[in-house]
Amino acid sequence: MSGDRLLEIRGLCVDYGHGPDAVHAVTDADVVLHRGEVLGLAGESGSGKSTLVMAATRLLRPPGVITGGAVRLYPAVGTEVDLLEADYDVLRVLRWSQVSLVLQSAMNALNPVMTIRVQLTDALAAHQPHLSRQDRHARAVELLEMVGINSDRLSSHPHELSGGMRQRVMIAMALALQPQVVIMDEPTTALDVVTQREILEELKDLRDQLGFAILFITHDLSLLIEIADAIAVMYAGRLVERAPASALFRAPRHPYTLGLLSSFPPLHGPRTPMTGIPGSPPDLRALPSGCVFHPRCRFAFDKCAVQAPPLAVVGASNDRLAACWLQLGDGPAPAELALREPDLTEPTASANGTQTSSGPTGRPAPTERPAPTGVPERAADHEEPVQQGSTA
Amino acid sequence: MTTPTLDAPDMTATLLEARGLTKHFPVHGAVRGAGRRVARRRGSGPVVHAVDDVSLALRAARVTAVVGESGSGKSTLARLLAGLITPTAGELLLDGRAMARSRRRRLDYAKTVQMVLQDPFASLNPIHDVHYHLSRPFKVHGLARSGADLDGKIAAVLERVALTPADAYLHKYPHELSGGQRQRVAIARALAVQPRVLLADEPVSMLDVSIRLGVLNLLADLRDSEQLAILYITHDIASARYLADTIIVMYAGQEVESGPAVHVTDTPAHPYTQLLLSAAPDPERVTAVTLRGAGAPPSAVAPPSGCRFRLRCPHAMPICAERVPPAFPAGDGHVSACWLLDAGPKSPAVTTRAGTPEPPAVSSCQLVRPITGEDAPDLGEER
Amino acid sequence: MRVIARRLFFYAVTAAIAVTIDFFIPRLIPGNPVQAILSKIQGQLPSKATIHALDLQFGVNTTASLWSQYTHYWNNVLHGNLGVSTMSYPDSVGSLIRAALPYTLGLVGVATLISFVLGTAIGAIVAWKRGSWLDNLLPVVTFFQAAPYFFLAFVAVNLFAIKLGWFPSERASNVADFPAFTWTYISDVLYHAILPALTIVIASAAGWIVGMRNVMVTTMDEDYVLIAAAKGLSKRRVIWYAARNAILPSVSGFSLAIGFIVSGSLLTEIVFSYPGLGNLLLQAVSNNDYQLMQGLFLIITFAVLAANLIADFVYVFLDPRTRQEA
Amino acid sequence: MALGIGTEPTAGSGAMPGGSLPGTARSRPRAVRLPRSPKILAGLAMLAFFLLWSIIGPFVAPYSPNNIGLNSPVPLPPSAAHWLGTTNIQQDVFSQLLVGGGAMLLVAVVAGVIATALSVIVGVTAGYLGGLADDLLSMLANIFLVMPALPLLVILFGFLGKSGSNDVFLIGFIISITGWAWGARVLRAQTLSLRNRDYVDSARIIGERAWRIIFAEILPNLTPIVASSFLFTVLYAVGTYSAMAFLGMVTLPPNWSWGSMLFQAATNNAELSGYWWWYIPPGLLIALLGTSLVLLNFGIDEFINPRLRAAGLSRRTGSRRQARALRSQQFALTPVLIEAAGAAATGPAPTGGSVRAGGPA
Repeated sequence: MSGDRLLEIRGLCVDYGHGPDAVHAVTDADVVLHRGEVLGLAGESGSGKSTLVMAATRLLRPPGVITGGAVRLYPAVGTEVDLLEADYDVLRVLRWSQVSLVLQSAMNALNPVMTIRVQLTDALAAHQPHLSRQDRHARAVELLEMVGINSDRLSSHPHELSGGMRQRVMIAMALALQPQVVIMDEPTTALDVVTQREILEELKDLRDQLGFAILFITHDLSLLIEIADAIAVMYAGRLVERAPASALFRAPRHPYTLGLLSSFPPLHGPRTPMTGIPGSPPDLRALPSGCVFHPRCRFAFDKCAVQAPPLAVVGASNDRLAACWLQLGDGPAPAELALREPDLTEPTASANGTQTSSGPTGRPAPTERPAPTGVPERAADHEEPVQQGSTA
Repeated sequence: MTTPTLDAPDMTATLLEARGLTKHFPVHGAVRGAGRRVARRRGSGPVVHAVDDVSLALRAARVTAVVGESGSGKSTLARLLAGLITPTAGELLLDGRAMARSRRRRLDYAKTVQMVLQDPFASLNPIHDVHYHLSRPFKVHGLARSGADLDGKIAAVLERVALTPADAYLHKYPHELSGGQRQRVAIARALAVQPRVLLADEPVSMLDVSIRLGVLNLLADLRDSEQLAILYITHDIASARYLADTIIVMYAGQEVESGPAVHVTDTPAHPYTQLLLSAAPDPERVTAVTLRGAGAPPSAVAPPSGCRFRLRCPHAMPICAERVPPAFPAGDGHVSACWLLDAGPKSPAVTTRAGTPEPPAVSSCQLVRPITGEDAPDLGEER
Repeated sequence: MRVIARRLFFYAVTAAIAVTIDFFIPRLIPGNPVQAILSKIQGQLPSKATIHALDLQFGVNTTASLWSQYTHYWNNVLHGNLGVSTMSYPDSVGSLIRAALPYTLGLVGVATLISFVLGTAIGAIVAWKRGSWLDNLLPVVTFFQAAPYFFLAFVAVNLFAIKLGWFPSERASNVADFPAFTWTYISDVLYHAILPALTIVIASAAGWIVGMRNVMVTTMDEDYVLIAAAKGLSKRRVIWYAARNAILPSVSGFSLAIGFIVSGSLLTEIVFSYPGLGNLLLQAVSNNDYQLMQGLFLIITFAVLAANLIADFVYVFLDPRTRQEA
Repeated sequence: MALGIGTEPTAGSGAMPGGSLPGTARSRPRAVRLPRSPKILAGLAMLAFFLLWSIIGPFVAPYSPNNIGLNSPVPLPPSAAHWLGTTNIQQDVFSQLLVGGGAMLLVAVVAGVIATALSVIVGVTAGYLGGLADDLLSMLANIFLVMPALPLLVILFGFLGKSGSNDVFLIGFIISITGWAWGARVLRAQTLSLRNRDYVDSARIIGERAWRIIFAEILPNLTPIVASSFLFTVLYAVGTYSAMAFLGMVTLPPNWSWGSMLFQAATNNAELSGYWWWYIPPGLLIALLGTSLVLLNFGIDEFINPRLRAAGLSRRTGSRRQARALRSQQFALTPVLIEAAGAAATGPAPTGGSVRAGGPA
């Protein structure tokens, strides 16, 4: 992963609708994707993760409106482009050649009445008009074989392929022009777990070969931790935390991330009761004041209900950000949110070293837990049984 | 499989038992768009083998999880157990008695066996409010003596699913509730008749991640407090491990493995279960995943002979194509329909997926990490 | 091609039912239809043969069983024998229809084709430009959708033929009743056909516009259209991706529309005194020529079924999913 | 008398707006409440006008529609005495218009009610039962759908004779026979999809009886489609009755209708002679009555499939510049509306803290 930035989203605000009824779907979001990086965007439905990315690429459909911020793309050659200033023709050139897209359901993302060949080559024809028909065909064959599909499938229609094959075709399509960024919006959610794994492994290989960056959108944080370099977590339209994947897993800094992590039952170890997060995600039209997560947060204190925390650097390293007052010097963070980070210089070794000690999610916790002070009394008040959660 | 599924030292009463349950759906000449279906005569033509010869027993105060990929027949199984569809073969025993088709018996059955469906956005009728949804079971089964009695009972059942105060929910329409609240209303409706068996078909897969555990914990709580026998259908093996006492793994309409939940997930004996576990998301995974048995499930219309997993199985042997494997014991009430276990406890099933040969899982209860190595040794000699 | 086979079977059944309806209606209506007809043919003295033919046709004064009458009727239909027209006795119903059919087939066929293509294209554009001034087109379209064809024909005749004098107001040609296929004749026929065809197009395109617009709006929300745009394809190509799919419901809904269009077109022919089946129908009605009416019903039904069969072929051609053998 | 093709509501009924925005999708208004779209309001207003017209029309008509007045060989153009002129035999056109609405509307409503009842019975039965019953009933509906109605009706009317073809209820019944199939097909498709909905299964699981599932769980959800199918049949009947009258199959006098006025006008070559007051008003009234029904149907379509609503964005925008920007939006080009004075107008969060979000620089 190089530090070379590729796609920079700054303070992006996206509304659905306009005027007094507008719903603020994304508020003030900052995301930076670097060359060759796999950046995971995690969040539940309605958290605005897809909205953010689709708006940044100007593909968000009505009634979506961008109401603030800036999005810049730094192509490999040429100067940076302000995507919010660009018109259709400027975007047309950038689309697919720089930024391509894989959506959740390949059944819907492939045109049902056109052959795989047409759909694999149409972008080539549009962007590289000098290519001959034979060239395009050869490229289509190459692309299909790259994702492990026999080229005799070129004449097939989407309905003749299995779900996994369709998603592979989508990936081949997305790589047709060797883009810098591939946006993947829940690319494997609709697939069975084995197929999902196969495709993820293939994706990893392709990324290693071709070096594109991936913006991977999913609600499945446990999956993301396995495949992403860095993870940004969204809640109610806001980014609440961003960190390298292993650091986020071992030592989350935002209570929502902590809650999400403890919502995935582990595959190993003793079975212990887990609590998830009480309550349900807020209605975007009636957001709570202050920090949007505070009604569900067991660590919330007075300030949280009043003022929204900014997304700010937490701790020593620059690549950890969180939007939480607990981390911004207003008092020591509770133990669960102050776990020691794995050594990031040797991520693999560190992960290996901690595999028995495990994460913060109710499993055996690692060493030094600072004695909680200040906050915990309130925290205790908020430690409610799960059932209470649904009174939203 | 004729061998009893559960040999566990589990002495709670068996409430609902399925023996050799089978469901074949006729294949319709359905063509999307223009065509209409052609009526097919019974007994002729190809069939979809949705569920083939599945036996299971649901016991009081126990959660039995059925795990499998889409198309494995797990939802069909739940619908068979709920009486929504009639089996092609096999029988369903409620308290040891076979189910009859009369309206009277059907109602009795409904009073004992209830079901919660997958999608809370679809399982509540958008035009009726919560009060209506919850009043119907009481009215259908004549359980309320008066209006006041009914209201009291509805409030009580809402309280049991932690939707309090009940008044705040009674007159809400489904679209005014969140996904988790809707699923709780659906569970409340199922609980209204005070059933003893609850079938839950992927009850949390459509819910937001952060509220899934709340619903799972509610189910666990009902199991303990009401002695409910719960069937938990899921494709998420981790949640099955979290909630269930027993796990049944289904593949292509058949039961391939079953046993105590932790035992099955920690020492899977069937190659398919091993595949499922290696594919499941696991943040704690350290080394690269090696899938053993990639590919797709077989055609449900013409399933392969013998073991249906054999075409994907890394250990397939000649016998796998010849005979359907029976359920072989794998220790502690854990059984697996795999010929590898025929040889006894020196089965290579577990070691195949471990980098270092580990003690055979079947004879050991120690927790073996399912994936600890990259390359499985060549099993040629061991076969 | 199982889809087509199944549709063929369905159309065969429908055609058989149409024939059966044709056979039974006069038998089910109370009273003696032959007497009713004879009493209406005033001034003419029908021959014994005619009366016998009528008796046979309507099943009165006959000792033959219903079944043998029915098979006899089928035999007649299959041999193209649709009876004798009382209106223009002794011409057969078949010969009258044969003379009129080409005009209707030409006029309605071409007009329907044009209105389908035009309406579908406009509908796609209106959907694509949603939110623009084109939305205001919809209420106007609504009016044309609701207006009777023959009313539009009235207005067209008055405006374009009488007031402006651009087109002839009636008949299919000026040149000759028994045409030679010369350029003069053909151009004359085309010239005469423009105004009625225009009326039919304007009246029937509304349905295609609204239908296509609605499906297109839904289709544009499909992921594959978004992907097409994300691929940086040209706008025209993106529209094509959506339209290519959105057109399918219009084609499969063809059977629904064709009946309406044919009915409306027949009435339009009447206003233009166009020598097609519509005019023949009006004459049959005003002269109480029941045999002719029945013959027309059969022929029009067969024509509509044939049109549907063509639409089915087109659908199978357009939608690869139907080609899959189940 | 054409209709929207391919607008079968089944296509979009499951899809709701804002699918990409689950936060709001949850609170979608699904209760049976018609939206106040301009189309519905206009349609309702026009329909009310026509209802009023046909009820009080006969009482306020200045002349009897059959009355032969002045002595003139040709129709007279509009004048103070005859607001809309006269026919060739000097009957008052305006009076004919006032009287001619009632029978037509009555026929249309009778046909609409009967056809809707038929389509609900056939469609819901076929959809709910499935199997062979479904195959047969669907086939029946499809046969009625493809068979051209006009020539069939002509035969039926012809054999009914004069007295029969003047019986409003009999005409309504006959028209409904040729008009029920569309509704049945749509209702069948929708019932088929509802039958497999989870809430129907849930009702079965708690032990509800089949009839209760049909009437309490399925039918209420079909309300918009039943309404749409009713409106469609009424529209169809208006067109068909006009056509039959235009063919001269309804006796004059006494059965005045706008269609028969057109028949008379046509018989006397009004369009060739420029007697516009004779044929324009009745034709326009039929078209407008039809328009009101189509508009209402549009509104119902938009209710069933909210994606059909005309504009994607609210027009109640602040500045004209914004309004223009929103209107001129193109597909796959999300509009950008950044306020000139500070971009932080939309969010409560201060932007200050987020500047360093870039990661390792």
